[in-house]
Amino acid sequence: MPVVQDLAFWVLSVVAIAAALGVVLVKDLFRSALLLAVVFISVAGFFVLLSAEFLAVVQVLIYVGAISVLFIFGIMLTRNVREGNVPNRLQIPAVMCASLLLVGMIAAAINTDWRPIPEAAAQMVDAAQTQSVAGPPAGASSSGYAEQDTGLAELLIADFVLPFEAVSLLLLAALIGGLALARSRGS
Amino acid sequence: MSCQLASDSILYANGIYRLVYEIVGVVLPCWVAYAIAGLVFAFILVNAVLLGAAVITWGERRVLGRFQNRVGPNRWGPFGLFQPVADLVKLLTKEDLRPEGSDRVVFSLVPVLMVAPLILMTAVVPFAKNTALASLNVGVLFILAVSSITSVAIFMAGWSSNNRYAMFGAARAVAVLISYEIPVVLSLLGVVMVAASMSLGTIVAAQALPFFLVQPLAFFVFMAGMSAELNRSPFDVAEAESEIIAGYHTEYSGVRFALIQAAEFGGVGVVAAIAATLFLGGWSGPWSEYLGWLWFLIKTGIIVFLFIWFRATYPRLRIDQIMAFSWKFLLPLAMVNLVVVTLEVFLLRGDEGVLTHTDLAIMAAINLAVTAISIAVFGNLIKDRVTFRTRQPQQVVVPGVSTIEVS
Amino acid sequence: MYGLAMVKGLMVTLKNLTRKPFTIQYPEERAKQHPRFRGEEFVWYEERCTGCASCAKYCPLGIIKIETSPSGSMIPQGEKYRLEVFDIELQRCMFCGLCVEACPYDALFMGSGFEQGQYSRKNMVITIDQLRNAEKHPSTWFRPQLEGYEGGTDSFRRTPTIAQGESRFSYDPRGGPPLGWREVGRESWRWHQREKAGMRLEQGEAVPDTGRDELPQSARDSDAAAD
Amino acid sequence: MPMRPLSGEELAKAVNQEYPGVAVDYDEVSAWIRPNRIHAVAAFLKDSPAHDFQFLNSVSAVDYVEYFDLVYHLTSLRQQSSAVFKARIYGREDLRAPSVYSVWRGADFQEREIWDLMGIHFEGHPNMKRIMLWEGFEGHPLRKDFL
Amino acid sequence: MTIRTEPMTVNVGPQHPSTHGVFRVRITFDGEDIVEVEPVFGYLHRGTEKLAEERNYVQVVTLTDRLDYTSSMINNQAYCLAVEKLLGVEPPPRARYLRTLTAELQRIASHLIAVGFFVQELGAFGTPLMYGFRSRERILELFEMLCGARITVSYMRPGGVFADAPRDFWPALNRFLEDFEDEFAEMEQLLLENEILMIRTRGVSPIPPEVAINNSVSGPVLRASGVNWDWRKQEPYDAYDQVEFDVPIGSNWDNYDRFWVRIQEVRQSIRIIKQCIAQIEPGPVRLDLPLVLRPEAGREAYGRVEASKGELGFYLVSDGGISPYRCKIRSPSLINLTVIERLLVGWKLADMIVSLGSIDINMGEVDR
Amino acid sequence: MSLESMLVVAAVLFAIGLYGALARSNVIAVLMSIEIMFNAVNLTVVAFSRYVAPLALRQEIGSVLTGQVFAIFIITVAAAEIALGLGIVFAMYRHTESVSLTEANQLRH
Repeated sequence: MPVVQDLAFWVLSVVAIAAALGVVLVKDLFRSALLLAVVFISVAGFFVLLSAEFLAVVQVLIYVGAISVLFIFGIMLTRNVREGNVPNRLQIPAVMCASLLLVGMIAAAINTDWRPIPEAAAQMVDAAQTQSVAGPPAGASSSGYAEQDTGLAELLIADFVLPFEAVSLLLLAALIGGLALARSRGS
Repeated sequence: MSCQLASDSILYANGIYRLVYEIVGVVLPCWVAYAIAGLVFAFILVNAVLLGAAVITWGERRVLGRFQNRVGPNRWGPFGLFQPVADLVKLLTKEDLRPEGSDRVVFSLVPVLMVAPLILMTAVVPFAKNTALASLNVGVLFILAVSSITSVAIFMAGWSSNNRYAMFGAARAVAVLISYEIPVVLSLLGVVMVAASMSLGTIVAAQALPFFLVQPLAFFVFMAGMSAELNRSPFDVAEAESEIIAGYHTEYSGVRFALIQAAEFGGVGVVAAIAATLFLGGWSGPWSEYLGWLWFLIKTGIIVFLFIWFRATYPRLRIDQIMAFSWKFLLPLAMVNLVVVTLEVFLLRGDEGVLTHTDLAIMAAINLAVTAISIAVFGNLIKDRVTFRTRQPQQVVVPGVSTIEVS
Repeated sequence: MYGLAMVKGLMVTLKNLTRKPFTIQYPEERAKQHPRFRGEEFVWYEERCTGCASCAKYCPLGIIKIETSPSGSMIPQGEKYRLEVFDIELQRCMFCGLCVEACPYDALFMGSGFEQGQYSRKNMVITIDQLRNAEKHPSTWFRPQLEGYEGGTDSFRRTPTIAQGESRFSYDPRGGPPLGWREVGRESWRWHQREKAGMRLEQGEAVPDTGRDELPQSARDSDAAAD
Repeated sequence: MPMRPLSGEELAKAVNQEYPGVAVDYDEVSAWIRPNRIHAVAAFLKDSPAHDFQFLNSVSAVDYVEYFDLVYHLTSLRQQSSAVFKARIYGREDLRAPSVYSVWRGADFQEREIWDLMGIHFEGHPNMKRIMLWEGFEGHPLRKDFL
Repeated sequence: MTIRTEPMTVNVGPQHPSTHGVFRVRITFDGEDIVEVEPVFGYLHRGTEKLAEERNYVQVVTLTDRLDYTSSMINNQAYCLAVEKLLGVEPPPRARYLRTLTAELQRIASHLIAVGFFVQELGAFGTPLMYGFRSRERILELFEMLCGARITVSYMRPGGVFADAPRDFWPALNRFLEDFEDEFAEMEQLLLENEILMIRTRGVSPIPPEVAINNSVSGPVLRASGVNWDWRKQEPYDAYDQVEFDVPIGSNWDNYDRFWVRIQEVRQSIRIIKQCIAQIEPGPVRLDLPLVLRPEAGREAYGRVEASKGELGFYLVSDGGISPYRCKIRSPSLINLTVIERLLVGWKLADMIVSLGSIDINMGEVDR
Repeated sequence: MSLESMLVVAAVLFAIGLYGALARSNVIAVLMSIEIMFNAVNLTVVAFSRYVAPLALRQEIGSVLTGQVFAIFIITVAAAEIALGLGIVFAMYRHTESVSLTEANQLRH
C-alpha cells in the first residue's frame, strides 16, 4: 500500500528530524537523551519501511534498550543535567560545516543517477529480505524467490566471517576496556 | 468489491483479522477495512492486557491471601471479583498529584510508555490457533526488543519524579533489567534453536514435547530472569517497599498509578502468556482446534500461580546479590544450556533438518540430567561466595548460665 | 544441597494454601468475646450507686464527671445521695477498668460492646440518662461473682461457645436478657469488706484452680455458705 | 548465680581510696560523689579490674527542687555485681555535669534526654542536642517547676 | 562498576513503610552505601515520665501498657516489681507464677512480631508476618480471657495480679501450646535455613560484644553479640528462679544471629510456660494492699525485668505521696538504638532496613 | 518514498549529528550526536541495499542482504564505542568532576 507507506515515511521523517534537532539543541541533557531514543525508534520505523524487519527489531533492542539506557545512566551519574548541554565556542564553524556538508550531500543524492532496480524486482527483494531472516512465516507458503537466497546468518558466518570475527574481537576489547576504565583505581 | 489479503502478509495467518478484513472489505474500500480490522484487533489486545491485569490483581491478592491464611478481597461481587473495579474507581477519583520540581512532560508520559510495550508484546502471542495479530517471523526477538523499552520508561519515572527513592528505584530497576536481559536472551536462543524459528506460532507447533521438559534449564533461567525483569519477588528490589517505599513510582497517584499498576500486573500476565507459549506448548493440547484458548489460559494461569507462589514464600535479595545471581549463576547456566542444546540439535537432527518426537524425548532426558548437575555445581560454586565465613565465637562468658549457640 | 531450604519453604506455603483462613469476616462473623472483655459502654446500676465518686477519683484520665445532691432518703443508713450528673467522656477513655476496680458497691461495670463509633465528639459522652436506659450487659471484669455462676436464673446463660467450647459456667455478656441490679452485685454486708477479685482475705476460702483439678466451688456457693 | 549489689559504703570506700574525698556520702544502696569528678569516677569504676562495671544500665536525673540528683546504675557482667552512684547538683539555672559518653557510649541518648527534659548540660558529649523535643523548645518539661 | 557519586541525604521516615513507627533517620548515602546516620526521635513523645508523676501508683500501670505496646504484660511486670521493691513487699506465689506465665506469653507474641517484621523487611511479602500474627492472635485471645483486653492489658497490680485466671484459661492455654508448637515449627521450617535469608543477613552489621556492652545494649541484641546475659538468670524475679531454661547466644553477632536468638527464645519461653503450668499452686493472687499506695518517703527502687526487647527498668523515687516523685523508665528500645551508627554505617540501604528490624525497636518505648 | 527521499532524510540526520558533535561541549552530548550520525549512515546503507545493490550482489554472493550485514556491523561497533566512550567519560568525571570537553585538555591527570 504505497499511500500508507508514503504517509508513514513523511511522519517518520518529520519525527526523526525534529527529535534529532531536539537532541542537539535542547538544554536539558536528560530530555535530549529521551529524544535520542525517539530518533532511534523512528530509524527503526524506516527500517521496517525498507522491509528490513530484523534490523528494525535489532535497532530497538540495542539502541533503545541498551544504548539510550546507557546514556541516561551516564547522565544520571555525572549529574550536570540542567546546565549540561551548553554549546562551545565553535558554534558558527559547526553550523557552517554541517550545512555545507548537508548541501553537498543532498545535491549528490538528488543529482546522481542511482539506477534503482525496477519496482517488480523491488517487491521480490522485499519478500526475500523478510523471509530470509528467519524462515518463512508460519502458515504462509514460501515464495520460490527466497529459497535460493542465503540468509543473514549464513551470510555472516560464511562470506563475512572475517569482519564478523573482527567485530567479535572488538566487542571483547571494548568489554575489557570498559571494565578497566570503570574499575576504580583503588580496588 | 471485496478485498483479499496477500498470502505472504504477516497478517494473513490471523484468522480473526482476515475475517474482519474480508467482511468489512465487502462494503468499504480496502484501506479502510485494513484500518478497521486493525483497530478491532487492537481493541481486543488492549482489553486483553488491561482485563488480564485486573484479573491478575484480584487473583494475586486472593491467592496470596490464602497462602497467608487470610481471605483476601471478598467484598465486591462474587468472591470479590469486582475488587479491581472498586480499586479503579477509587484511583480515578483521586487527586492528580505531581511533585514540585518534577519534569511535567516526562512525568506524564511514563504510564503510557509502561503499558504500550505490553500491548505490543501481546500482538505476537498466539492465543489459540491462528489468533496472533501478527505472526512475525522475528517474534521472539520482537518481544525482547519491545520489552526493553520499559527500562527507558522506568528511568523516566525515576528521573522526573524528583524524589530520591524514585531515583534509587529507577537505578536499581534498570541495573536489574540490563543484567537479566542476557541470560533470558541466551535461554531463549535454545528454544529458537530447537524450534528452528523465531516465530511464536512455529515454536508452538514444534512442541511435540513441551519445551520445559526438553530444556528445563532454559525454563528455569527464563522464569528467574523474567521474575527479575518484572520486579517480582525475590528480585523485587526496584520497588522494595520496605526499603525505598515504592521505587520508581513512589510519586505516582490516581490514574497514573493505576496505569503503572496495570502495567505491572499486565506484565505478569503477558510474560506468563509468553512463557506458556514458549515452554508449555501454548494453545496445543487435546482438541486444540476448539479448546486452544482454554489450554492457553490454563497454562498461563499455571505460570501466574508460580509467580504468586514465589512471591508468597521468598524474602528479597539485595541488589548486589541479584546482580551476582544473574552474572555468576544464571548466565553460566544459560550458556551450558545453549552449548548442550546446540550439540544435541547438531547430532540428533535428521537429514531433513527436523527433530522428531523421539529426538525431543532423548533431549529431555539428557537435559534433565544436565540441569540437575549444573544447578548443583554452580549452586555450590556461588555458595562459597555468598555464605558467610563463620567467625571464631568470642563471647563474654558468664558462669553458671546454660546456653545454646548458633550452629 | 544448596537450595533445599527454599524448596522446603515453598512446601510450607503450599501447605498453608490448603488451610482454612484464620481471619474472620468481621460484620458477619465475630471473634469470640470473652466475659471479661472491657467494652466501651459502661453499665451502671443506680440502685447500688451512692455517688461516692470513687470511680471519678480513680480514673487515670479524669473523664468521669459526677454531681450529686442530698436526696433526703435513707437517712438511717447515712443519707443516700441523688445522682444528677454522671458523664463518662468516652472519647478519652482508655478502658483500663480502674473505675470499676475502685467502685466499692458493685455499681459500675465495664460493658461488652465495642461498636460505638460516632461522628461528633459531643456524642462521645455517655450521659446519666443513657446509662439509666441502656440495656445492662455487664462485663465480668473485676466482678468475680459474675464469673463462676452456676445454675441460677435464665439470664445467666450457659454458653458452650467461649473459647471453643471450654466454658461451661461463665455468663456471656453478649447474650441473654439484661441483668438487673440484684443479680450482679455481691450481698450488701460484704460491701465494705474490701474483698476484691482474687483478693481472698483468708486462705482456702475458695480454691482457684489450675485446670487440672476438679472444678472448685463457685464464688456463688461460697457466698451461700457464708450466709 | 545471683547478683551481688555493692552497698553504698563499699562503693564510697573504693572511690575514696582512688580519689580521696570524692565520695561525699553514702546510704545502703548508693554513694554520692562530687559532680565535677563524675567522669573520673566512671572511668575508674569501669576500668579497675576489681570493679569492672562495663555495663551502664541507666542514667537518671531526679529533680529535688533545691538540687538535682544524677543517678548512675552500673552492672559488672564478669563480677556479677551492681552498683549505684549519684551526684548532687545544686541550683536551677545553667547546670553542668561532665559527660560519661567517652566511658560508656550507652549514656549517649540518656544524657541527651536528661538535657532535654531536665536541663542538665553534659560537657564532653559530642552531640548535646535535644532528643525528644525540637530545638528551641522553652524549658525542660520534666522539672518540677515546669507547668 | 564503582563510580563515585555525590553523597545524598535522605530522610528515612518518619513516614516510611519500615521504620517501625514514627522513627526518622537522616541518612547520607554514597550511591547505596551509608556514610552517615543521624536518628531523630520524639514524634511519639508523650511525656510518660511526667504523666507518671501525676498518677497514683496503680494508675501508672495503665501508662506502662502503652510504652512498648507489643509487650505490655512485661512492662506491667517491670513496673509492679519496682513498686513492690519500693514498698518492700512480695507478691504471693500464685501471682508470681501467673506473672511469669503471662510475661512469657507476651514475649512469644512480641518475638513473633519482631521476627515477622524482620523478615517482612527482608522482602517476604507478609507471609511469615501473617504466620506470626496467626499465633499471636491466639495469645491475645488468651489475654482477653485473662483480663479483658488484648494489647493494653493492665493485668498486673503492685502486689500481684488483679485477678486469678478464669477457669477456661487453662485448657485454652494448653490447646494453644499444642497448636503453637506445630505452627512455630512451620515458621522455623520456612525461615531458619532459607538461603535468601541467610545470604541477606549472615555477616551483616555485626556488633562485637565489647561494643554491645559499652553501648548498654541489652536483650536479644546483646545475646546475639555473644554475651550470655539474661536478667531472668542473673537476677531472677517472680518465678524465674523456679524454672529451667537456656539462654541462646549468637557467635557471629550479625543480623542472622539476632533473628536466630529470637526464634530460640520463643522455644525457651514455651519451655518456661510449660514448667509454670506444672508448678503453679492454688492460692491468693494479690496482696491486701490499699487502692492508693503510699510508700515511705525518701525510698527509691530500681526494678528491672528482661523484657522482650531488653532490659526494662523503672527507677522510682517516692516522697511519701500517692504518686511516684520520679519515675524514670529505662527503655531498652531507646538504648539499643545507641549502636545504630555502628550498625548501619558502611552497609547498604537494603541492609539498613534489615538491621533496624533486627534490633526490634518500638517507638512507643523509644519516645515514651 | 523513494531512494532519494530516504537519502535526503539520512543526510539531514547526519548533518544534525555533525553539528551536535562539533558544537557541544558536554562529552555525553557529543557521543549522542555521533550516534545520530551512525544511524544516518545505517539508514543509507539499508536503503541502498533495498533499492540499488541487491541484484548485482545477488549474482555475486547469492544474497540480497549484504546491506543489512553492514548495518549490523555498524550497530555492533556503535555499541562497543558507546561502552568505551561512556567508560572514558566516567573515568574523566571521576578525576576532574567535569564532563566538559573544553576542560579535558590533559591526556593524564
